[in-house]
Amino acid sequence: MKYRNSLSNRKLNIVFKWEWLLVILIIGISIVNGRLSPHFWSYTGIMDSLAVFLEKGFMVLSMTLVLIIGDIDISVASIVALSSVLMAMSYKLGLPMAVAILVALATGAGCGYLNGLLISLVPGLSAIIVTLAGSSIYRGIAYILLGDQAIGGFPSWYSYLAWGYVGKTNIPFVMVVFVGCAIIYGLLLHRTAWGRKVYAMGINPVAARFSGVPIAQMKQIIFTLNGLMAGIAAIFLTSKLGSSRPNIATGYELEVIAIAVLGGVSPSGGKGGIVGVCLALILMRLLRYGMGLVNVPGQVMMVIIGIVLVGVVMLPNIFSSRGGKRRTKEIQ
Amino acid sequence: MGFLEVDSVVDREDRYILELKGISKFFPGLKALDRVDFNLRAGEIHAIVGENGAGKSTLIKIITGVYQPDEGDIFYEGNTVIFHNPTVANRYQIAAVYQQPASFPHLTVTENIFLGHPIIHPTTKKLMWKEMKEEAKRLLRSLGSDINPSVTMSSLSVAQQQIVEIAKALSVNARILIMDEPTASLTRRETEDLYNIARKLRNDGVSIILISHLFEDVYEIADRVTVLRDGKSMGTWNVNEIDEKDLIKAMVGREISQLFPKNKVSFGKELLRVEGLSRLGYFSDISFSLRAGEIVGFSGLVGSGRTEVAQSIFGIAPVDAGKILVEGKEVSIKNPMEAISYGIGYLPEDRLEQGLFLLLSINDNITISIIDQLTNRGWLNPPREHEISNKMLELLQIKAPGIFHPVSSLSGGNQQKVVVAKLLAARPKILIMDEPTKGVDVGAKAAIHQIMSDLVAEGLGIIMISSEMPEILGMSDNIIVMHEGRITGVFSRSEATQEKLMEAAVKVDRLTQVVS
Amino acid sequence: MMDEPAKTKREVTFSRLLGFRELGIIIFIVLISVLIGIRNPRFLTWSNFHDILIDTAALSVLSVGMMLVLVTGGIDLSMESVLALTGMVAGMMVKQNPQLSPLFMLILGLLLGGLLGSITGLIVAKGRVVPIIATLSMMYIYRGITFIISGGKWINAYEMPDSFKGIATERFLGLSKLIYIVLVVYVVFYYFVNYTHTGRKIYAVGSNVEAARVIGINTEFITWLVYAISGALSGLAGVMWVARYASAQNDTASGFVMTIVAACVLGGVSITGGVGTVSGVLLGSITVGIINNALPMIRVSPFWKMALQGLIILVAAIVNIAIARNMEKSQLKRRTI
Amino acid sequence: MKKLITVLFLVASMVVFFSVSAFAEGYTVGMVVKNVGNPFMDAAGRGGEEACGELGNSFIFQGPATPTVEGQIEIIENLIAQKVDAICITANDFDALVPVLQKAKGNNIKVVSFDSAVAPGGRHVHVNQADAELIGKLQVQAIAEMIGYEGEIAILSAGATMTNQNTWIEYMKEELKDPKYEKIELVTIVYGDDLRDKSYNEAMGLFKSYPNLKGIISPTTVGLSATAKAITDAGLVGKVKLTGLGLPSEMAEWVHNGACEAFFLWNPIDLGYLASYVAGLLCDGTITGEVGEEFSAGRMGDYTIVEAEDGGTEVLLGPPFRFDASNIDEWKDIY
Repeated sequence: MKYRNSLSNRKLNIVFKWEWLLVILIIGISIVNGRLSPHFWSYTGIMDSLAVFLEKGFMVLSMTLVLIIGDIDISVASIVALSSVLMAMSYKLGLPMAVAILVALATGAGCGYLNGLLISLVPGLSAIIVTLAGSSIYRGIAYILLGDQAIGGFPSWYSYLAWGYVGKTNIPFVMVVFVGCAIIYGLLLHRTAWGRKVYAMGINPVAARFSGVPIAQMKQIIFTLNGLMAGIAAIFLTSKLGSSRPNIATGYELEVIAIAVLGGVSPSGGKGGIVGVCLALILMRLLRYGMGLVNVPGQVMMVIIGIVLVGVVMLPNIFSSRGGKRRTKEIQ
Repeated sequence: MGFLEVDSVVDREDRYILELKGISKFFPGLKALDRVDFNLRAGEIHAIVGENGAGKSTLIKIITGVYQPDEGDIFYEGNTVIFHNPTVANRYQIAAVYQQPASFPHLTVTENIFLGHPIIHPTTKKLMWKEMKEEAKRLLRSLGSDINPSVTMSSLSVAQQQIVEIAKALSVNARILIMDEPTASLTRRETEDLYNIARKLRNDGVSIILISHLFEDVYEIADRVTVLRDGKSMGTWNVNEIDEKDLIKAMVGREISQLFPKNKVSFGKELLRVEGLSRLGYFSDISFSLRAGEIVGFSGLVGSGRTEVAQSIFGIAPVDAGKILVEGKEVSIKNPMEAISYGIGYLPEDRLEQGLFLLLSINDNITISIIDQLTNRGWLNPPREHEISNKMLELLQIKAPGIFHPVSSLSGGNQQKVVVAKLLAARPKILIMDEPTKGVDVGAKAAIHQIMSDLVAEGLGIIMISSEMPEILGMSDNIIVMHEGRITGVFSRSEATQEKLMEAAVKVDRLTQVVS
Repeated sequence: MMDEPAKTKREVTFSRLLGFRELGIIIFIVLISVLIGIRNPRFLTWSNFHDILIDTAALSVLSVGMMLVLVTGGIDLSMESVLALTGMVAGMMVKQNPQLSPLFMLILGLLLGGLLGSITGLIVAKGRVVPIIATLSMMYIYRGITFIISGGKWINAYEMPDSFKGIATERFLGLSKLIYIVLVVYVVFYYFVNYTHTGRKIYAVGSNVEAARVIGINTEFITWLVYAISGALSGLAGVMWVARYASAQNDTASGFVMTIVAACVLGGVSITGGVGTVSGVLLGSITVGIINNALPMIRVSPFWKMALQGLIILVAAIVNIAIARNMEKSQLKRRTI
Repeated sequence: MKKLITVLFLVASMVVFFSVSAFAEGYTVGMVVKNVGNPFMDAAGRGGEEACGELGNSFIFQGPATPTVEGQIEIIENLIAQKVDAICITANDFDALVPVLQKAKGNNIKVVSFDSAVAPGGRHVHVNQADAELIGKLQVQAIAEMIGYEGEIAILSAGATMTNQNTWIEYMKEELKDPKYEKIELVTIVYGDDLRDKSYNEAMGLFKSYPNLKGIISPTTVGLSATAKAITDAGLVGKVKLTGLGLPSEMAEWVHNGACEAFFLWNPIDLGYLASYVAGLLCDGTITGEVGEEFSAGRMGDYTIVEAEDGGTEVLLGPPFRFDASNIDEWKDIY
């Protein structure tokens, strides 16, 4: 990537190396998985297992932007639930499925817009509080609307979204959509002026404002995008489940944030990229898939994922020298 | 503060309270200090001068125990000592007052003074707030200030915070007090007060290390001066034995021809007109105009509303009343983006906080304000960006290995220049420069003044906010003085004198007013 | 900031503002109590108030720990898992050794929780992992360990001795013992935060890390300490929790951490660090307790509860900011001459 | 590079440590429960393992860490990749597992649901612990007896979205229409989400909102024991009666102190045994899951596949078992 070169500096170099670290980890885990389970090296198996994870992938893409500008959004899982419920309800009310899908997208974007509006409109109201409250409110609305009901019975083509394959190949349809989204996000973040501003905001929001970066507007867009991606996730998740309920996607928000951080995105802002988070997505999935194939219990899996997460994030800190850190300060 | 035993004059000449011999400090890829010698007598004010990046801060951090030297020895009253950490240095009664008050904004004045060394009940280990508050009050009063010790630090002005910092230093019965650019954010009047405090402390036997860019400071109060250049010590002189010219030569290794190279330029059309601008609580009824080729200087105390006016024109803070006209057309500027689109550029006072993206490359910093114009329908267009960045690098003579290096790898002066480069890259017609040479060494200062002169010659208009009287007098065509949010004086270049400006700036001095 | 030092008469604006902030939440509590009392008079009885205090006991202990972490600018998501793990260990121990004294179990909870919190603290302070990720990982890990050591089994009421369950059920001078535990915790931490050097250092680190380092504060130690304390208090709360519900499960208190954060936010603690008082957190916890207690009593549809709770947090946060803004504005008005 | 090797080594050793190979003769049956670390589910797993052992099949026991349908889907995908022969599942959602289970069926995997059913399209046969109508009826009868056929009662359920809970509650309402219960009034239904603190709070809320409350039915294990604890703590033992569905191990204490005189449950070990046995029989072709097929299930005796209310087919385990002071001590250490 050419842009990487223009960003060449010590800290971003680490990010670059980080991606190689992830690649090596992915290879390592694949080898270990292959030795442990005879079922691992199966093309369909790996493809399907990746596909099963991808609705989180959509959310990771936009969460990356949110984290890069130094914010956080813990309401995404609830937005998924609300989008799904509204989509199902509008289908049940007689709207065509295609329109219902648009309803899901609009709901997601609308919730995200609301988050962004509150955060940028009320200075001092931090993203964590707004989205913490939002996570209760959005799922709460889903409960108010649907109560203890579930809505299913979607048209049969709708299940193709999550379960179908492209043509006669073994490539899941959802994966094609995801790769498309990932490329769009990659270009947006790394190849456009807008993406440059995203990084600038994360590195120094005050200087960004003084440099004419429209902070409020950018936040608005990024949170809306995050909601929109939750809407997309809702469409695929609902298709996967074949029905909608207010309690779907519970706990997704922390997993999504964890994957983004594993991909080299710093929750304090300014660092990370799309390639990294995509690799982290694959890494996390293969880790879980491998453990699943040898039937590691769910709770034990959590322990291992926790260890890997904290271990991988801690590694560069342990090995990076203290002096280097001080030097940056000194020169300032 | 009379902790010093009575010494004979001869003893004072020979015995140093603090002596550094052959101190070196290395950082990865950088030799910050190279076998520096430095000594400090009891009861003297010893100035350390040098360009940015000369190693002054590093030296201070070694004396205060923040860093440990890689080579060399430190003697305290003739005995070798090792300052492992700031606490050890504190034990030797060494205290520092930094340029940017290193305070705790959320905590009270009392806590800021005593947090490092609280008064603790000997048996219960309970913090004795009442006693600390009393002591804080006493210390502040001894400095001629009646700041309420129970208010939070964030509610004080910069000058007041500085006084709290000095009180903090006094509270440890400091025998060595380090003042890092103490007058940089102060107005003339506040500076005077500070000088008096410093002299008083010296007479009480405290040794003061003064770091400053301003020769005024050095010649006004220092006894001796040590010059650092590129991490090396260039020597120590008694202040009355070295003149300004030689001092500059020692600092920069060359002679600086002219400090305020202001050429006479004929004014063109009116670029900016401000009428009755007001912002609740900050300034009211501000009117002035700026023509092409003109430098309008804004003088006044820190906190008199100069910066706020500038920021409101730049769209950072909203105004409650008034009109802004750019080239005769009334405009409404709601954010910096719009200001930039009207051709207004703003050089913020706090360059690091408000102007720079340390982790981004020089190129990315320079082009960030105009990145939208450099794209190919939104897509980045690296060759065009690089062309502009390289041009700026050349124009401002920024010393950098290349445009792809991060700004954090540059020296302070060059970082400042990058902010200017960012500003100029946007090709503004109206430039607002807030303390353009604050914290800049003489060499860079002259360069910046030269650039300003060149810019107005090209037909730009510049609004310059400065607390430095010679700069205001030397560079401005017209001078506006503000006091407590209002314009209290307008002077042309010919009629302005230091006395007139001062009179307008200090109607009622409220240096130590309490905010409540 | 400081509760105590700022309490003299003739106070200055900022501390008055803080006093006002806590007054704000008190008014909120009174208002909501009266409104609920109108719909169900039993809400305003002493016995119900006592119940609310008992219900809030574990939460208020946890909030103090969370507050200290938030004051340093961090967050501790692992508290709920430490609670579960400690509770499980305590449950297993009293099952094996019913003769163990309840006091010993509480101390054991503190120590074990403190140990678990120390590990998290080390990862944050020494490993320099961002708090949200470090504590998220530890949340997974401790929850998993709870499962592994218990083998997925629960500890049930009949397996616990009465003395242990008595921690929650027995009363002393008409008040539940749990309330005394909370009182002790609050008195200790009120003193710790306001009158000990270490306590104030926590605020210094949260207010300005660099400055704290310059005046010789061991910032790594302080960072480690707040996680160790939040762990210890989670451990204590774990024992209280298991005794109260007479059951130790591996999903005990799952998802509870958001409630703790909410209590802190309601109590005026700033997520960005430096700001938070012990008394504010207590009020915040009680507010959460009242909301939880009141919603079932006024027969709100269960489907509305979640949205209402979210709305209350949001409104409280906005009101807090609005009050601060208003004060600032009146201050500015006074300044203009 | 050194750090990478360390990481790889760590990961490898962890995976090796936790891997349990399940290679054996016969078929492989995977049991997917609502979540691991739940005693009821563990007991079902024990039964399932027993049946597989008898039939010479190998047995995999799996469940997500938290009871979510997403976690179950992931596990089912993994089981498909492992090419198991049958899946026994107790579903976290009636509908949402259908697509993935259809994929499993497409891979020639037999699907048996038990305890909590999946929709007919996603299964071959359901092993029903007890007739839903009977479960509802028994609980209403029990509470009516306890309170003397007169007064206010309430229901404390688990999640508002749980199908089996809601079905039982519907049948309870149905049963209450009988004239002999005319003096009994069902005042409210509240939800404790199977969280102990929340269920406890809800129970306490009930006592305060309804001072004349005479009885509570809680058809969920966590809810039942939390309510019993709440009754005890509020000093209402004997004043507010309680029944429902619960685990003997959890309820022993409360049966002894009188907070809950009697409650119901089926034997989860038997349930898991039967489900796993049926799965084995489906694999070897003894049965296909059609209505009317008869088979013998080891120690459990003979069963017939019948039509289920939801349109699919099911096997009925038998009536729920009543636990009270007379028999609780026999069972409290078993499950």
